[in-house]
Amino acid sequence: MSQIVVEPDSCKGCELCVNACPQQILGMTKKLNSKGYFYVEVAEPMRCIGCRLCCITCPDMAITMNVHGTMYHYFAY
Amino acid sequence: MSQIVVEPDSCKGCELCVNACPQQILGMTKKLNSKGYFYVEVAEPMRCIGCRLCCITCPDMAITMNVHGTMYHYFAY
Amino acid sequence: MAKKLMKGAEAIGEAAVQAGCHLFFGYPITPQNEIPEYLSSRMPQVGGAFVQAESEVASINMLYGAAGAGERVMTSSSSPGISLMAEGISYCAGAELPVVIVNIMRAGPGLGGILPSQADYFQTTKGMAHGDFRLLALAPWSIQEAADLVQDAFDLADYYRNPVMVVGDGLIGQMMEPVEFYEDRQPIKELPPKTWASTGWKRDRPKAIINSLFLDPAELERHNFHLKEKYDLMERDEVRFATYGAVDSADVVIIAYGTVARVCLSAIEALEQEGIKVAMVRPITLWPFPYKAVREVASKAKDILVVELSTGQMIEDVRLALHRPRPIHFHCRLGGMLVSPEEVIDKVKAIKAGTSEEVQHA
Amino acid sequence: MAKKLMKGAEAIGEAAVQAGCHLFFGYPITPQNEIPEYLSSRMPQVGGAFVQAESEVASINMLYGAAGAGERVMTSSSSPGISLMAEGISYCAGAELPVVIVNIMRAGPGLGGILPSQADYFQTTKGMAHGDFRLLALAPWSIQEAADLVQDAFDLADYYRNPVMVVGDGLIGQMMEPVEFYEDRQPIKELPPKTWASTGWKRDRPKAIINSLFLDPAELERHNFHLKEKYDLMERDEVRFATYGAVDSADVVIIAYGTVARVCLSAIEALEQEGIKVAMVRPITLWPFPYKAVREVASKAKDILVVELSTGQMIEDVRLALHRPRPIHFHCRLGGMLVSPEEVIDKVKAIKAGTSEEVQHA
Amino acid sequence: MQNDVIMAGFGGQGILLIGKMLAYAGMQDGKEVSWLPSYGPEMRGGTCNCTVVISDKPVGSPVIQNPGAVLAMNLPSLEKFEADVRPGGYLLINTSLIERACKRDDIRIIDVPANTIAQDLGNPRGANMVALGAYVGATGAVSMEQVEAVVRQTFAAKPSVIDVNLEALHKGYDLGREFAATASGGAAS
Amino acid sequence: MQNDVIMAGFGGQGILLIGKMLAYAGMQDGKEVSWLPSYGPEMRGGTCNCTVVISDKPVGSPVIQNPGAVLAMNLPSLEKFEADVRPGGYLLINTSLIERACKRDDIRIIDVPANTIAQDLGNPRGANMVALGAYVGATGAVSMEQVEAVVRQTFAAKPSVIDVNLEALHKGYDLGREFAATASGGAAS
Amino acid sequence: MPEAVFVRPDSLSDVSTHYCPGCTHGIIHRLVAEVIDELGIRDRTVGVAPVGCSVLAYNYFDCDFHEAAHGRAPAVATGIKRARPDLAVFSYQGDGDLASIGMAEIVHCANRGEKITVVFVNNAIYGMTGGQMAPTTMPGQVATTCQMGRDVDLVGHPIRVAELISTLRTPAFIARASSHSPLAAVNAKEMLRRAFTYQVEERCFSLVEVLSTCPTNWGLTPAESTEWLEKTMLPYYPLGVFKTPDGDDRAPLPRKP
Amino acid sequence: MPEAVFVRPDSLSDVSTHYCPGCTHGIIHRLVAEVIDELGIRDRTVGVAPVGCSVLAYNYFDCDFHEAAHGRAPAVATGIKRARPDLAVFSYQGDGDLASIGMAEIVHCANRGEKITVVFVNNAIYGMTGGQMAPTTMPGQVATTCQMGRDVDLVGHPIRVAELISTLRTPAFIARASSHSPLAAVNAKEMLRRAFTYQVEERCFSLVEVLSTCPTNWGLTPAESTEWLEKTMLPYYPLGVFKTPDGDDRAPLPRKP
Ligand SMILES: Cc1ncc(C[n+]2csc(CCOP(=O)(O)OP(=O)(O)O)c2C)c(N)n1
Ligand SMILES: Cc1ncc(C[n+]2csc(CCOP(=O)(O)OP(=O)(O)O)c2C)c(N)n1
Ligand code: SF4
Ligand code: SF4
Ligand code: SF4
Ligand code: SF4
Ligand code: SF4
Ligand code: SF4
Ligand SMILES: [Mg+2]
Ligand SMILES: [Mg+2]
Repeated sequence: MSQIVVEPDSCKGCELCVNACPQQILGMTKKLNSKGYFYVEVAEPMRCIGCRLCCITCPDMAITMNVHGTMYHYFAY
Repeated sequence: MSQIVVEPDSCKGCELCVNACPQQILGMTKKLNSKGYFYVEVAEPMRCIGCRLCCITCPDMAITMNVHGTMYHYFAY
Repeated sequence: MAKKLMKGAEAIGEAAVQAGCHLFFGYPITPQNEIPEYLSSRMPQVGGAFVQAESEVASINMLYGAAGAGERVMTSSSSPGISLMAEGISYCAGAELPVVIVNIMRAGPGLGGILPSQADYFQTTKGMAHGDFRLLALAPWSIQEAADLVQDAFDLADYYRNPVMVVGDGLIGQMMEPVEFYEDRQPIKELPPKTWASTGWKRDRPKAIINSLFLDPAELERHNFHLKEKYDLMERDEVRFATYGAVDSADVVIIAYGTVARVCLSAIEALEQEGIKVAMVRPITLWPFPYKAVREVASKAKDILVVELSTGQMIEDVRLALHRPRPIHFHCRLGGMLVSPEEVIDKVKAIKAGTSEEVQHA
Repeated sequence: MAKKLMKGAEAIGEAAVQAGCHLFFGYPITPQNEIPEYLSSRMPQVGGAFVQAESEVASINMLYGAAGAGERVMTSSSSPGISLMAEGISYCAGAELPVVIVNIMRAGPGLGGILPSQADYFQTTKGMAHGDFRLLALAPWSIQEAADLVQDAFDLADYYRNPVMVVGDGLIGQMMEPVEFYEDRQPIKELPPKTWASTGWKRDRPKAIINSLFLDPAELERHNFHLKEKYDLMERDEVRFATYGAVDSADVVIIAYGTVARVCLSAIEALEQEGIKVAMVRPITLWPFPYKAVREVASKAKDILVVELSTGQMIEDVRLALHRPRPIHFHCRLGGMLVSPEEVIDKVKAIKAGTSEEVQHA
Repeated sequence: MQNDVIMAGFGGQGILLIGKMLAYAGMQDGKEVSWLPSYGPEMRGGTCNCTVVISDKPVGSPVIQNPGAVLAMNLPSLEKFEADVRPGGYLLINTSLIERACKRDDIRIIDVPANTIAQDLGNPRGANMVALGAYVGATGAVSMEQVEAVVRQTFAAKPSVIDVNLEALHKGYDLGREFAATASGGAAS
Repeated sequence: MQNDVIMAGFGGQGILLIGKMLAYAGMQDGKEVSWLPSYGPEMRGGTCNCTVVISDKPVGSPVIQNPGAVLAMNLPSLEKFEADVRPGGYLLINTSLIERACKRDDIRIIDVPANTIAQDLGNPRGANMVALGAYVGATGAVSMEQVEAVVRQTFAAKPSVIDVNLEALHKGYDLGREFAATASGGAAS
Repeated sequence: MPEAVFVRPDSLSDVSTHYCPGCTHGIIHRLVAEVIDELGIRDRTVGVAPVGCSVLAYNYFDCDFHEAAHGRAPAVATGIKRARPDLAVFSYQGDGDLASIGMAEIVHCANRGEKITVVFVNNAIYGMTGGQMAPTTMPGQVATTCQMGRDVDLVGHPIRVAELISTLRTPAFIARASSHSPLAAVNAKEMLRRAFTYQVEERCFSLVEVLSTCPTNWGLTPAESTEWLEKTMLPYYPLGVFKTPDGDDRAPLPRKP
Repeated sequence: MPEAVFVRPDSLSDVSTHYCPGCTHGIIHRLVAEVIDELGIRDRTVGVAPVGCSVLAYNYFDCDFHEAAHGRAPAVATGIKRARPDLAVFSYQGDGDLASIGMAEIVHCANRGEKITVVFVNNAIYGMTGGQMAPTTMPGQVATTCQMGRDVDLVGHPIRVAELISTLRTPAFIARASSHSPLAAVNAKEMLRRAFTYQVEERCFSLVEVLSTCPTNWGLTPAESTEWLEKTMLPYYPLGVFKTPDGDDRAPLPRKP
């Protein structure tokens, strides 16, 4: 199972990941981070399919991913 | 009939015209011109077919051409 | 025209248009981007042309072409971009072309920073490029003066057939102040028609060749002496400066130009209130430098203080102005830091108190 | 090694190789083509690289790369080409890179001519480019000295981490004279390893960043002051000059550099035979200028004569050297014309006879 | 007489605009004025600020180290400039975005909940107008008449927003005047 | 003692080469030397020349306005330089290509039919060697021994031409020596 | 134990960039860093930063760096590589930097076949200086020096760098990729991997043009920027491989003699 | 009465050039002058001379002229044309001038679509400075800075300017001709006529690359030079029209996406 980790202070609130997520499970908080941006959060972590599209599209390395157990990689990256 | 006119002091003796003449009627003098070059002369003016290849190929405008009467132009130039 | 609140960069652009310059070639660089930006929409309005060149090297050579064709033309840039124009400016000087170049100086060397600086003083006044030539260099201290000097620059360039440079710092580029343009402005010089320009040869004048090449050294020597005579004339006729404060009885005379001089003027006024008499000579032409004015005012003052946003490049000219060794003090900020009135006040007080060190010279 | 008769350009090229410079980037320009030509075949012999750059702009930036990677590197050019390097040289100075640049000066401004000149004096010593920086500038007067100074240039560049320029005129480039290279040549400075160079970061030192950008003005100000300190050190430690003739009792002291000084020396010897005592100070470093030497020799002489292939650019430094106003005379040839010993002799006699006009100064 | 002020805040808060409007009003009042923006590295993403000088005499230095007033629209601006205010000068704090108070007691501190007021007026983008009004109200640096004229001119292309902005301006102005009235000779003395 | 000479002619006549050879021989003789070519606009198509200085002391000016000798290999060279020869100096004229005589009577004029001699030796490209020999013979500026060594070295890659060039050199040398012997104290005095 | 499958590459410093929110410079940085890591060349890599928004790249990559003069990164890279052929050298350049002022340097660097890698970030604008027109700005696109939109009749059409460079005869790897979507980024990484590999194998010069967004100067949100890139730029700047070192000549032939 | 059918064109000054014997710069000068005469634009033509052997072109053409800095003729021409669109402006440039130091200027001038005409004389060498390698020097060709012959592994292959420029999208007329034989010259003139005509019609930028000889620096006689050009240069530099203003796009497409 994949686990998405958002580092709030790295996020600039661009919402690119929100648009990229095929599961539509990312959304913006209503809180400002230390840089003054509304940052992203994972609304329904359980529905994450581990596609890493959010990670790949984030310009600011705000999202990293861990997996528990084996995972099928959709594409070499 | 075409008439080739060589201006000796304009000639730099490069011999390009000599090579260009289809009638092979141009040759180098054994005299030096004012610039210190052996210059070109028309050996057999009567055989000139008025093709202007010598004029066209001369980098130094040393050869000009006059025609008497009508002349067929081999190519537009 | 009525006074308008304008950004320096825009006032400079508008001044060019008002001076009849309908051609601008330039390349973006901070802190003067607003000049090309303004002119990119303004030039078409007056039937002129704005071209964003591929580089500063191209810009100056476009000026060379346009000026050679007899038209008024301007470019603007900031320090690194001006360095790239060095060869082209030397060509313009060699071919005696009237071009106007604006340098909104930023801190260097290299990429440096984008904040205000005056570290291009030597470049402007002395060795910008190879060969024996000079730029007439005008240094405004306000937006109004920037607008005025840009207009004068075109007249001077045309009159002398020489590149003229207007040098400001980032403040001149970025600041807004009220500006007035005068509708009936007349050229400050009598300008003959440009019969030397290459405008198509109709056999009514000698063939126009815009050129700086003279393969015959004797001819080039004559050309060099001709240019030198022109520069001598400029030195005689075009020196501009302003004086402030107690020029006849100053404890300290400040030499400063551009926005730094404004800061110094604030300081002078504050010092006056404390009874400390300070005068100032503000060079308006950096070249030709107001040697005589500096010498005269300095001769009546006890001490001399040079204030600059450079490590002291103008000190050499101040020293050259003086005919006998005099104590020179120096205050500077570098790298985009600005001089404050408070610093100048402190420095003047230190000079008076004898706690300021004189500038040493080899 | 035995003496070899070498063309100046080749001697300069070989000197670089002898100094351990295995990289040359340059662009052809008369009168120094023989430097790149020589090195195009010489560099591969020593396992180095010769690259004919697409322009002088590219050349100097290739130097920036190679020097940043810790290697000795050189370029050469002539006046217009040097102007094109202005921005890049400022970058090298800002990033504190040791590079060696040879300028075989030709007459300007613009395309000018290809014959000898010294009209790039200001460019070399003062305002070559934007920002506060200085070049250490060495001016040989013979081929042997050119070879020696080029080798020294590399040591000085490395020691100070600063661009060093070797300036000659067309004669230095084209002339042949005997040259000797010494096999056991040692660096003239103790040179620390280049731990600052970007050679791949193995985590055994701080990350190497070759850079002239400092967006924080306070940091850039510190950097500017750091550079200034370096230049102060050079002014203290690196002044080079030579004196000739009757330095203690001269009627006239000549200030001249490069091949012009040789011409003057011929004149001095001839004048000596006529009982006219002339001394000469020959600056070998144009920057730092030998102010003290000039002042001292000048203080003992009646008159001062500056001889130059420019309209008098060095006069400013001579004037700065003197602490009190002194009569300065001037002789020059321009545009590729050369000064002859006969002209110098005549000028000295005119000075003695009181028929030479002093240089006027604003 | 010289009034000088540094206005500072985030990039999007319209700081440079109200600075320009103030300078413009000063010019219309017949005063000498200068407006100087910060530019440079701090611009992108960070804060921006401008310095406005309004004076009876030609403006000396357009750079003011110790201004007579600072308008801090966000926290970083407060931290950067609070120490610089000239003793006896004004510090206007946008309390909507700044939670902490100022520690100085030698200056006149005006709390301006600019965003809150603007929000309340249904004009959330008008916080800068509120702040401008407060500055003018407190200092009287320029005439309100001219500021109003400038507002009308600035938004001439979008007449719909003129009134709401004037409203915000006045709310701020009242707040500033009130402070000036009650606190005059207050903290500073 | 200083010997200086300007050698001048057409581009293809090998002038720069004999100048270098002279300088080289001087160096091998233990003298100070300099060799300076003309470069510049006159080069292409036109004439070329070089100045060689051979001296006991370090060479002062490598540029000589009034040389002790001029070698004129063609007419333009004669016209350019004949007036410059120092009174009492040498003017070597390649009479094979130059028909007119020199008008000066304060210098020593040596007629050197260089091309004719070379042609006669079956070595038409050796005219420059004849001229070099004549200069050395007349002035003794360098030792013939060293000149010979330089010739050998110069043509080391083409041994076949060494002897013919040495022959040309000697023909010229003899001519020069003869002149020096007969005319010494001649025209110049 | 969870396995970290997506983490910051070693070659990317652990600092926040100065790039605007949504600016894809950040993505491209990460892709380059990942490739450097994967090839194991971090400790012999030297980068060259341009003048442009990525001028501070030296702060973001964890390797030695040079900051080059505007447009001259290919010359600087040439200097480094010729000095130290054992290093892996890449330049990272914007479109103003590479395609405007630096056109001569990139053409000649490519043509000499310098064994370096160029990462060319085409965002159709001058980002750093505040949105002036670039040589790559699209027809009709508004910029501060073409406030009515780029008028191709006055200033010409956008320059396609990959196409231009691929006509040079000297063997090279030339490709265009994009960064506007995750899948585009995956492809961009593949292109970058090939580009660096060709260098490491000492085969040839390589250049990857990567289309990028500039929400700030385009005046669009990051999401709108993505869309604009796709709709406007992609048709004009087709993605793909233009030239490989063993491919044939790509220069057009004359139409008639 | 004899009719003069081949005489010095009016636009060519009646002076002898400084070019070496057999140098085809002279032919190209005459062709340009003839075209100017034929189009009747002599009194509104302004030429721009480069730095190179043709630096003195202003002495040879009977019209107003600018002598430009090395490589910058296209920028100078841009300045003239923008200042005075009524003038017919042409630049005359060598291969070192245009293809080396001036690469950025020619690409951008062409890409802006400046309505000027460029006569580009490619003689595969730096003539004026004494025979250094040019970007157009042929593989194996000896030059003073590649004394063992051009080594393409070290310095790359020759640049084909007509091919490179014709990939730009901006409408233009781009052709390559030669001057090595009379018939080639006749064709070159045709190309030049079209190039100037497109300008006079205010249609587009035009550039004609003309292959030329440099007997002096090639170390060959003029006749041998002709032959060398034909055998060595022609196969690599094919003659013909590469681009016309109404032709389609000539940029190569990516091979695979
Ligand atoms: C010689 C010089 N000219 C101009 C500039 C100003 N300048 C800095 S970055 C830049 C353009 C940046 O655009 P681009 O290369 O597209 O990079 P981006 O910011 O879009 O990533 C310019 C013109 C400079 N620093 N130096
Ligand atoms: C800035 C600058 N760099 C270099 C030179 C020297 N230079 C003069 S002409 C030339 C090259 C000429 O070659 P090309 O353009 O091919 O013309 P050609 O002589 O072959 O006709 C060079 C490098 C110069 N004058 N200015
Ligand atoms: S890994 Fe895929 S599914 Fe999971 S949050 Fe990211 S984009 Fe959505
Ligand atoms: S892409 Fe990254 S920076 Fe943008 S919103 Fe998502 S996490 Fe934040
Ligand atoms: S016109 Fe033709 S045939 Fe007559 S001489 Fe010339 S080339 Fe020969
Ligand atoms: S082509 Fe011209 S220059 Fe050459 S030999 Fe013939 S006439 Fe003379
Ligand atoms: S200005 Fe544009 S390119 Fe630069 S960081 Fe911002 S979004 Fe990116
Ligand atoms: S050097 Fe070459 S290009 Fe120049 S004139 Fe001579 S032959 Fe022509
Ligand atoms: Mg960009
Ligand atoms: Mg050429």
